[in-house]
Amino acid sequence: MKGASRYLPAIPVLLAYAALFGYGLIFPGQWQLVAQLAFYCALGQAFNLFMGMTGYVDFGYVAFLGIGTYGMAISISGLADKGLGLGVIVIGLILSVVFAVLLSLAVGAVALRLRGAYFAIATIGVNEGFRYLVEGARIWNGSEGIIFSRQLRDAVGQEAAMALSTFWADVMVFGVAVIATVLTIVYMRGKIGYALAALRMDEDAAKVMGINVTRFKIIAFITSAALAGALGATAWAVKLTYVFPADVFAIHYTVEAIIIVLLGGAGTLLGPIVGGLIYGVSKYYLAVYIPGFQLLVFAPVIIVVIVMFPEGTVGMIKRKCAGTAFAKYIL
Amino acid sequence: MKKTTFFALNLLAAFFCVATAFAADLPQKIVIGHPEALSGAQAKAGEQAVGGIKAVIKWVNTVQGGVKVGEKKIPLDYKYYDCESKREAVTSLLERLITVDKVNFIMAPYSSSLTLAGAPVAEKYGILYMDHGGASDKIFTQGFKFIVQTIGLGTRYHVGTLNMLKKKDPASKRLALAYKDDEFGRSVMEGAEAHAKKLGYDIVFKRTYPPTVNDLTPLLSELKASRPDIVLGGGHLADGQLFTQQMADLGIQTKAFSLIAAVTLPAFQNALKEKADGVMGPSHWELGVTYTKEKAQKAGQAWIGPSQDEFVKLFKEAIGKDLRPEYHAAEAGAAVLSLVLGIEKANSLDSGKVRAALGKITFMSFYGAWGIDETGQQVGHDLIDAQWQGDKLVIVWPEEGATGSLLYPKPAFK
Amino acid sequence: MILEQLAGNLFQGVVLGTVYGMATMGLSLIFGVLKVVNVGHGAFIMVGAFTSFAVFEYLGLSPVFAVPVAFGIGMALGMIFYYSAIRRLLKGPELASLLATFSFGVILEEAVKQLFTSDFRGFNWDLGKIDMGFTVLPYAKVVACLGSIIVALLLYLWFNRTRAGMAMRSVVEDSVGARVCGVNVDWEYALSFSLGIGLTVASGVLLTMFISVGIHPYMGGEYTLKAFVIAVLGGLASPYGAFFGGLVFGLLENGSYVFFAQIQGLEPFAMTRFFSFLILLLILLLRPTGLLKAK
Amino acid sequence: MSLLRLENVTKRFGGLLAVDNITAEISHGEMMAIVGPNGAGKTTLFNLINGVFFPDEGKIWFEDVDVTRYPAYRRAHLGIGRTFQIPRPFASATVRENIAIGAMFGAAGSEISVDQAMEMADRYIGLIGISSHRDKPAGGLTPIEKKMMEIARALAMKPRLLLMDEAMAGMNPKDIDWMVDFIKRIRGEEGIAIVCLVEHIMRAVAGLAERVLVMHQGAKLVDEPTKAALSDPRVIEVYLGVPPGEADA
Repeated sequence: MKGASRYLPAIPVLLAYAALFGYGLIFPGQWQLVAQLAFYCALGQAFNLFMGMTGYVDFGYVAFLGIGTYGMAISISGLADKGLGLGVIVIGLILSVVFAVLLSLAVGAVALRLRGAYFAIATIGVNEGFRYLVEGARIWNGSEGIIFSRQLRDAVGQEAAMALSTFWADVMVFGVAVIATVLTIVYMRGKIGYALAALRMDEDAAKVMGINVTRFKIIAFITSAALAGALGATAWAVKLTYVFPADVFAIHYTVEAIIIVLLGGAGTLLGPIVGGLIYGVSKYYLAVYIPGFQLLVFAPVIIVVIVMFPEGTVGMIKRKCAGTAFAKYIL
Repeated sequence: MKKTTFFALNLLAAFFCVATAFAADLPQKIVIGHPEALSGAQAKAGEQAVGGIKAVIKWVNTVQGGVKVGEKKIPLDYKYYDCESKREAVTSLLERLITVDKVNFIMAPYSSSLTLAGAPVAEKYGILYMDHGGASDKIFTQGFKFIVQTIGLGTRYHVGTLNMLKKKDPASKRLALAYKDDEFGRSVMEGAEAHAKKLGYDIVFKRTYPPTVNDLTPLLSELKASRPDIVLGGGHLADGQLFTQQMADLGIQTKAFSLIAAVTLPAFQNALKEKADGVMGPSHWELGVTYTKEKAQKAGQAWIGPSQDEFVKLFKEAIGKDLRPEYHAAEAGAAVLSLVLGIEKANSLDSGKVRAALGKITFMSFYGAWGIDETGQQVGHDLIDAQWQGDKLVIVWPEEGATGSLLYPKPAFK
Repeated sequence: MILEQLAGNLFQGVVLGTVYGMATMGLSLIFGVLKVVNVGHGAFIMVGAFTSFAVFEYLGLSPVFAVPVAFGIGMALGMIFYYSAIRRLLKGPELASLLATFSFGVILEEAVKQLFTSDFRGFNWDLGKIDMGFTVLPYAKVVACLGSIIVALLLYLWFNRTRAGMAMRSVVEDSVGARVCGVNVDWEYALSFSLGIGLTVASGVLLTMFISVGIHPYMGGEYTLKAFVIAVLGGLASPYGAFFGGLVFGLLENGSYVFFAQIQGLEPFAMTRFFSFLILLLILLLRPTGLLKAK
Repeated sequence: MSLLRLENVTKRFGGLLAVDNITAEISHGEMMAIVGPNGAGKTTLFNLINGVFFPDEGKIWFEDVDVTRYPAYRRAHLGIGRTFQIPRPFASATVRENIAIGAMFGAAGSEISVDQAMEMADRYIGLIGISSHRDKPAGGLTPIEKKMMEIARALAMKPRLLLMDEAMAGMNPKDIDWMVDFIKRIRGEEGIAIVCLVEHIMRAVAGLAERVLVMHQGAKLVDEPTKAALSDPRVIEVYLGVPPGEADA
């Protein structure tokens, strides 16, 4: 595993994204499905970067998407009449990431001192608390949220706004997914990857080995949060052009992220995209063929999967491929 | 050069229009697509809406023999998926309906949030997007071209109620407002507050409560202390029931008490029994409203659709349960009826043409009057006010639609 | 005026708090013994609420009779879920058990939706009420409150006076030691999981005595979140701590309302929620062992 | 200048006095044994030295730097390495990765790249003689192999003070002899000061250590050159009069 060869596992993942992207372009009318899948994959990829590598379950993860959504919403609704054109999107993205990072610093300072279930519950607390602060103190219009289709149109024009919401937002989601993938493998193959692996397995021993666990945890936490912020800004703000706190701080998105990562294989590079595709596609066709019953079918399946294949799909493939030529492409 | 290409393009465009126009007259059926919420938070309303739509479609196909386009009567067809009350699902299912299932028109999912989620995609494909459950006024300030609303505006829910109470008892001026803290609840509160000020009420209490509330005691104790004559509020279903029960628990007696959404549903009275007595609520439609062909003719309105009893019968068949249709069902059904008239007036299946036609028509059905302004917002439909008297839901306002007189002051909680 | 409101709220807070406490004991018991956080907690409360509704509506019996029924249903569900999945996940990462319990919750919600539709149910169990000047208290709430206290006491006795209870405590203290002393740890896990679920479902019934309306398949989520806060107040791993935590929570939520109501431009109700989660974080930071135990 | 200096170090757990006012010094390259019956507070003392716990009272100096409040990882950077009584390998990582982690984050960590760390790992794997297990997950090793792996991992940290907790417990005489001269060799080559924790003063230790600190109920009983310590009556008393010669495990 020397030099460039250690980055080979990124190839299958990036190819998969390319294939998904191409499929969306070639087959008319499949784009929104592709967009939804890309969202799930990106969500998993970003979530896995922290949760998969450290083993810490951030149940309040959705808060970072939420605040990212607000970042973009504020930029578009606030700067629409400044004649910045597409500039509002750029500013929005920056704002989203900054918001997410700031929030993650605050959360990290508090929650990362805790472990296991205490960490999970603390992060839930952060998400819910933040949401009620927004509603209770009437921040950003409180529960009325911000609806900004109009402002987006004013800012960039009718056609561009349409294209942004129905195509370019999704392209940006792909972008987030790819960045997340690259960062993941760079981390995994770098010192930080070994540090995180060590603290995941035995945090106290890791400290004794000279690993500044807090520092590495924070780095992974912030990276993951920043990606979430960008994801919120694109998949929720630019695409849907409105934001209500009750929607963007909804805990079921965290749960979806967990499901995706677990289906694919926590702490693996390939896992989130595999999990995201399995999850998205099956949800979609269940909704199409048995509307109203899909959850009743889906939930038991999840349980079966986590009982039968605790290491996830990719974990399994990894074991199967160990020692074969493919091994060096799977991580 | 420029001019010629422009001209050529126009020709081309024109040609395609003609072509599509011809093509559009041919299909064997007109398909209405619907990414409705059948599980998750909005499941109840979604179930009702699907039932209402199926019922009306059945009526159109059997009684009217389809929708008249040109010389041909084309039957309606209905294709729906479950978006799980999730925004991501709305966009992808919506596009599937348009591109894979090639539906002609779309019904929006229930709730303002989900309706907004689908709007950009509907606009992109330029397909008519019938809003049956998105009451937010803001939807119509965004400049969407293809949204047509059937449910009324949030801001108008309690306007009629206040007019009625003002007429009944001008002396009682102490008004308390307590609504659910979400986009819809707040828009109702704004409307009520503005109108109350106009009528000279003094607002002695104004609060909201979180959507997922399970104990209102603190808020209600504060409300009690403000000694209101009238309490207006509410938001959705569970909180409405809770509101009423805890009003009773704390023995808060008022002359009038009206909640949005929850009250007019049968579940409300089933849950609260005698505690529901005298509680009232505004609604777009209730079982027992007396909108008939005759009334329509008197009012000089076009009439379409099943009578109320026919609708109830068709609804129960469609849904396969002995479930009573509620206003969610009626709204969705009425939306389909408006679509039928729109198509027939436009004499085309082209969304743009139908949208234009809908802007010109007004009509009456079992659901009541229907008419939209240029933004697509519903302005023709008036809300009614209904009050529980014993185990009967009596419509007390507007007077011309009333089935009984207002029980005032409201009987005390036992 | 304000003091009267405060008094009223605090009083109501205590009454509600006992029920909240009771509704959280199951969560804490399960975490204490198995170190599993039951993310589906609220769904089990929902099952209890529907049990209560069914017993009252269809059998015409007082909800009081629903308590044992609900407890039985809960025990059964607990056993099924434990042996079908939880048991196999104890070794794995907590992620797995978190997701499993969540999925159980979803299964219950969807199943109940198929049985009772997604309509909002409720019943009217009126026993009259006492007016104590600064607030009014319906007898139904008194029953709910007493019921919670009784259940809590029974659990206490079971833990401290019966062999089975002591065996389970020994597992909480130190599962290896217990195994050495010939305690069948696996069975103790199964028992405490189903006991925890039983308590939770039963608490759903008590909650319907407190608030007998707004019963629907998706009502649980809010209770799950509240339960987390309460459990942490009580130290997460201790059922009695949870009961105590419930009282504190009731007081905090109702008490802080009056305070926030004095501040212009705030929505006091939402702020009480914010406040309770703020407390959650402070406790986790400063006293992760909960308010009762020393650090 | 001494390498490590403990000044009146005390640690309580609730009522229990685990380490009772201990003062001691270790100089560069020295070889010391800390001896005491189970529960004498040996491991707690180790945890205080490498920063798993902080003392309630007293000070800890490492090369005249006051490290009393330094977290474990910073002490590791200064050059304190450690093995555990019950080995704690990073179970699902390979032996090679385990040792590489030591190299990456230990005293020399800051200037070592991942590739270099891997090379170092291979060197120590060779030294300790577990090359055949190089790419196995460490969790799968036998207890003895785990101990070996931990020593390699600790050495890869390039420590100047190596704390070995019961390094030879449960080994057969042959392994013990190998271990003893391995330790001697390492110490010679790398000039590391080594502190061994042992329950009984085995012949091996007697041959290895230059100085013995005997702990009893958290307190320092004796701190003398090995010979003197072994003949000290108080020590013999602690071991219920068992003559040290026959006290082999």
